[in-house]
Amino acid sequence: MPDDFFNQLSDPANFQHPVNVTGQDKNLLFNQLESMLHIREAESCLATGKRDGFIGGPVHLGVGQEAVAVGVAGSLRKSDKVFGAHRSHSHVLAMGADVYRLFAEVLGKETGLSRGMGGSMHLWDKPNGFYGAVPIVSGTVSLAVGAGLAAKLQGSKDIGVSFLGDGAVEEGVVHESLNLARILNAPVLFVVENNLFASHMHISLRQPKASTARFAAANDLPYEIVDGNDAVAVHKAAAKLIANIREGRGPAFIEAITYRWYGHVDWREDIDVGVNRSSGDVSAWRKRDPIRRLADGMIQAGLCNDTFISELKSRTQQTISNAWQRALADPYPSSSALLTRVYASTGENRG
Amino acid sequence: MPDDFFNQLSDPANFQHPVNVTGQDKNLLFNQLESMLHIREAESCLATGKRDGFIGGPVHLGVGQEAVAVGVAGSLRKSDKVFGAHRSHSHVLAMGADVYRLFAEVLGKETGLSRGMGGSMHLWDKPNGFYGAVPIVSGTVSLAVGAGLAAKLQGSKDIGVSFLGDGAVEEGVVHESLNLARILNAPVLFVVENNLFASHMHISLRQPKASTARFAAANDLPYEIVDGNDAVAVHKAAAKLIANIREGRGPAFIEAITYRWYGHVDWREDIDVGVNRSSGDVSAWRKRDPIRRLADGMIQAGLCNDTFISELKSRTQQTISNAWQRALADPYPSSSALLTRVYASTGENRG
Amino acid sequence: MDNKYNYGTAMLAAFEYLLANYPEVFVIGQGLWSPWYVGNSMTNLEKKFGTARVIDTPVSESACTGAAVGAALAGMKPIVVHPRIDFMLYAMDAIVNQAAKWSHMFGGQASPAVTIRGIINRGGEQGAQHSQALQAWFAHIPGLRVVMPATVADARDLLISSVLSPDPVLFIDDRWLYDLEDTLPPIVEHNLALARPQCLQAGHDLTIVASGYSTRLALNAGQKLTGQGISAEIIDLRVLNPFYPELIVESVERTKHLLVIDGGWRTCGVAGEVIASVVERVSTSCFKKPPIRITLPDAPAPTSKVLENAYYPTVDLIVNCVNKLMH
Amino acid sequence: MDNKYNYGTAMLAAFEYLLANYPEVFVIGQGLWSPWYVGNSMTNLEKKFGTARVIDTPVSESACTGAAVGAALAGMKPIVVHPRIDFMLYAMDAIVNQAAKWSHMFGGQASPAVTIRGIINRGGEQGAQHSQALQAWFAHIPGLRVVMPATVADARDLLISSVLSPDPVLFIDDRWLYDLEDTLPPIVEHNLALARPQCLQAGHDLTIVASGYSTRLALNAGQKLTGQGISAEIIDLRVLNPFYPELIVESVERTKHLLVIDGGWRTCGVAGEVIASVVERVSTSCFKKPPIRITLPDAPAPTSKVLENAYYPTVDLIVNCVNKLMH
Ligand SMILES: Cc1ncc(C[n+]2csc(CCOP(=O)(O)OP(=O)(O)O)c2C)c(N)n1
Ligand SMILES: Cc1ncc(C[n+]2csc(CCOP(=O)(O)OP(=O)(O)O)c2C)c(N)n1
Ligand SMILES: [Mg+2]
Ligand SMILES: [Mg+2]
Repeated sequence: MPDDFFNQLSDPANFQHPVNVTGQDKNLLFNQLESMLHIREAESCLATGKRDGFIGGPVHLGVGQEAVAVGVAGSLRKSDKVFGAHRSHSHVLAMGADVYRLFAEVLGKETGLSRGMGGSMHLWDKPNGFYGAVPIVSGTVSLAVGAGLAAKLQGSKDIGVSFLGDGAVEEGVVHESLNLARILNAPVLFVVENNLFASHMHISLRQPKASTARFAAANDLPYEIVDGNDAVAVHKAAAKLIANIREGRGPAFIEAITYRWYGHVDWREDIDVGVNRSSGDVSAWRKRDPIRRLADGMIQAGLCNDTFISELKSRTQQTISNAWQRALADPYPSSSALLTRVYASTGENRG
Repeated sequence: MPDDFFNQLSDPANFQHPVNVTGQDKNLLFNQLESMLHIREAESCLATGKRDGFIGGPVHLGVGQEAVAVGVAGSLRKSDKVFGAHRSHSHVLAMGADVYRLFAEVLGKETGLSRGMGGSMHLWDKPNGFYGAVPIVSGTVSLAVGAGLAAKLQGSKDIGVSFLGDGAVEEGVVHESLNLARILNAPVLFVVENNLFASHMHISLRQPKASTARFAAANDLPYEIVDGNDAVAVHKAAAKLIANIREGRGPAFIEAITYRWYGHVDWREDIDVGVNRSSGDVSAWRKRDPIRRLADGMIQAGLCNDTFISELKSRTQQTISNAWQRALADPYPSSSALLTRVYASTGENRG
Repeated sequence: MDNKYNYGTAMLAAFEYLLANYPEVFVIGQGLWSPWYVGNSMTNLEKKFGTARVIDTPVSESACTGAAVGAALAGMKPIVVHPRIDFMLYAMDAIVNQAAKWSHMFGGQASPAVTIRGIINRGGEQGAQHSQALQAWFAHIPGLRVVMPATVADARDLLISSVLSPDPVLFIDDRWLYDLEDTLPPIVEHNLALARPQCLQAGHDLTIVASGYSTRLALNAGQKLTGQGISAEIIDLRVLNPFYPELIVESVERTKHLLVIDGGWRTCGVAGEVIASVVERVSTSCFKKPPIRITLPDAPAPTSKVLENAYYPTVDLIVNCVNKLMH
Repeated sequence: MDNKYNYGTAMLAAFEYLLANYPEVFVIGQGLWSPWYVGNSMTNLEKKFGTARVIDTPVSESACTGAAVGAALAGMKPIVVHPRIDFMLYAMDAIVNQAAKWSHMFGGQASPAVTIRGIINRGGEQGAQHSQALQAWFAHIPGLRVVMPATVADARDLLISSVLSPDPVLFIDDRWLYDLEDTLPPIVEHNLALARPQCLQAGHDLTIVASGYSTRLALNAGQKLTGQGISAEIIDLRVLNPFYPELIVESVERTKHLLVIDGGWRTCGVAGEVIASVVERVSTSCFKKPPIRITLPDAPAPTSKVLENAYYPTVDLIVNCVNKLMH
């Protein structure tokens, strides 16, 4: 049973060591590092923007979880179909979305990824293979199965990807989806980011066992349980499973154990979780920082040094800050946008 | 893994031997035999009644599956809360329902179990612990969890019981229910009657593995896989699990492998299953007749003889036939019944 | 091929046309490989077009519907089939939170062009959970197109235009119509966005509005009324969402009388919507008599045949109502 | 205890009263142990009454709602809480196929006396899946009682009568009302079956009908109108199902003008039902002007604040409509 490895992973005292980069492609490592930093800085910027009142809607930050999206995205193509949920900045950015357009979206601007109709919780970037994130928990899981099925019927080797949380796994439709994907042999990868919490509730209050991979086993899906704060580990698991999926061997499942540094929503550590998350836990998990660990691994392997890292960081911050400023200056949608596009066919609407 | 035993059970060539009754309470055995015969004859009567045009609505017969309901009911009390589905004649009769009132219900008569408002697919007999059967597949599974939870909150040692099929297990709410029951430590017994089919579809076309007990394991529920055509085996498994549930040890799960002799609905063997069920399979399964097997076991053990069995049978047929005649003569509900009881409170209705 | 169809085989013809001409079309749902789940409307499709494109499924309405939505986003034109609308209660998130909203929510970039076929399959003492007609629910949801074919031609042609529409469409057919026969011209593709209610019988004494099976009742009642010298104009809604009252308003302005028939429940139902949409548009002096509606009573469907007979609207009930309305 | 409440603490008082006085009452739903999921309406209940009776749950709307229904059948008086109506799309089978139908379907013998609290929790740029107000859906379902408290008193008292009702009840409260303040008398238990719409302001020029937050808008508009010399009679629906039009009909017969405001969508919505129910009951000469309705536009909720401002009805919009109606 998967429980042993899972239990080790869910204790933040473990796995704080530098990532083992031996044998990994150099470019890939640098890409991962850059991508994670990019996501981290983008979300930090959003945290500040929210705190300072620039953002109206809820913002669910995934700071601390960057290695999951980045580790998976390394094996994806732009023609794949990736679906997310309420905490999906990392997913869309890892697929290559323009951070300026993400910011514009979060700000509700016309130039946003969803043309200002969605905000942080409704993200779309089809050209980069991102087929939608929505805040109904588990709402896109079955859609990813269908997108995979479509790829199969179209004769492509593309796959559907569903990013979901450990809370989402409690929704019945996820179980239907695992079975349906398996029985249709649909090319889908399910990626559970198990951050041990669904808003204020620790997984032990919600499920009798903490490793969600047991449902992959029950539905006869090949699965991997991985350190979700180790981009290389996630990459290895994803690369292997995705290659199999593309070869027509049916759906697969990754469970990545990780943790979010912020509270459930917004920029504070304690929102909605104060009661249940001890500050001790939070700081222990901060020591398992996926970015620091990859950087340390690369430095130990002689691939770069501290200066490189800090320069990369400030370059990234500059990019992010420019994108933010640009998005801030953009216009809001005009109020006609309210009624157009309710239907695609004709632009016709009956408000 | 449970698969081996399951695989043996799902092959009808096996387990045709007489039931092993050694060490079983004599009264219990006679009760089981009588109860199964009673159900068999009642359903045979319904089959004929349907064929001959006396019954308007759909009738889902469970002939061949009698040992499951009877085996479980032996450990239940009238204060337990039992829920069924579209194929629940056996469940309600095993709990002690008056077969005349069941017939009246199937015929849509005022005197029926549900006062003629439900027919075969909507059965109710609260005085005997039967809390409802409905034809929405999986529709009562979560209700049974709630009824169990109620018993717990009320401080009784009663339990909720959910009878469901292998098809129902494909509905998401069943998975939610298993988890919820477990996390609430609700006193509930889930009984999956795995008859290998959901209407025309064999389980291999619907699920990657045929034993549904894997979902009990995934949700950390104690479970037993049993020969569903062996009333004693079902009884043993149920007695053990139910005793634990009553002691507050939380929900449990039985998977009983069985087979229905008739088609999905009505009196024909081939309705809705002709394409997929070979007549060879059907006759092989008829050899695993739970009634014949228990009778043979009892005869072998010297508890009774063939004459006893055939006399019991004709006595039962007489009872059934009287009940049927009586129900036939009963009145239909008056059309005022249409609008009363939409709301309980006042009888007030706004048609 | 013969050009004689019934309502069921007209849908079959639509399925065959779509599957033959559009590789993006596939069908998914429960009962598709069964001889009788969906009447004669899908016979042998899986044999002609293969089980990869005509997919029978586990008992999982929610995931199957969501999968169809996802496949649509990825460029397919899926049709998901629910043999009873009652079963769709498990699929509401995929329909209402997802399919209906994605175009708007993503600024017009997402195209969840799924067709959801929900069958009204009532009667036969099946009772409250196997009888529902929830068209009012779907018509309440912006972003869903809702169609209810009442004629053999529409059974075929609205199905084709639904599947070809870039919008999510709820296509609601009725088992009580499957025997209806007609001769159909060759298939022509129509733009669903241009489909509108349709006058099936011109008249000048009153306007009767209905949809689906209720339209058949209305037409049959219309014949009886003609015999009584009452000339009813009968309008078949066809498209329930978005809702187009123009033709009805124009008719009522002439006839001064309105009767609406709907096979769903009364409160917040389609019939009330028709009445409200008309009265807010016509002058206060328009009506000679208050408009009336015939619907199901606000009660779940019974089983017993005697109660079913009292529960469902009939031609006689309509004729009586019209007589009351006109005198 | 102080007798000053706001809408949120009034519900809290109801919960406390019910939990303290009825051992059969328990509460189940998501967010019940969280400081902010359900505003100030359930603060510390789990500390006072224990986590066995105030149950926070996995993210499983369907099973949790079904479990509440089952517990009700077994003699409890459960309250299931959905922090947003949008999440209830996963629970529709338990509500519509089960809770609503069991009394009728079993000949009055089953009592699924569950209270389902669905919160309208829109605004704040949360968008299309976190904003829905589906009262029309529930009002369409026979067997469900549907209440929408608009006042502080009703927030408390309708919750109590809902839970004590032997019928399944949808109790719909609105986060936009939580700050509303009032002084309340001691609790008296009322029979929900006797609850009716209520006139909150007498008037003679026109009748305004609304419910929930729309009633607040109506009352605020009513004040402005008084200043303009227009006397509006304002009727708060309170109970949407079963639907009781009598008070409204009587009012419109006096005022000859009807404006209906509803915070849900237009097509097949509550506002249309009010209009239809009135026009089918009054004489054709009753109305001086055609009745009108103010609803959401038939579009999903946007996120961007500028669009939210245009999407939701305002007091000014109401005043303008009344001015158009009256002149
Ligand atoms: C259907 C539904 N139910 C409940 C919610 C409220 N909700 C928002 S996020 C969340 C927790 C989800 O937890 P998880 O899936 O683990 O994702 P995480 O927040 O940890 O990333 C909940 C319950 C929702 N948005 N949708
Ligand atoms: C929600 C729902 N979906 C589909 C159906 C149609 N249906 C009726 S019975 C049945 C098969 C159920 O199979 P199973 O649970 O194994 O029970 P069995 O018939 O074998 O006793 C199906 C799909 C239904 N009644 N309800
Ligand atoms: Mg989580
Ligand atoms: Mg079965």
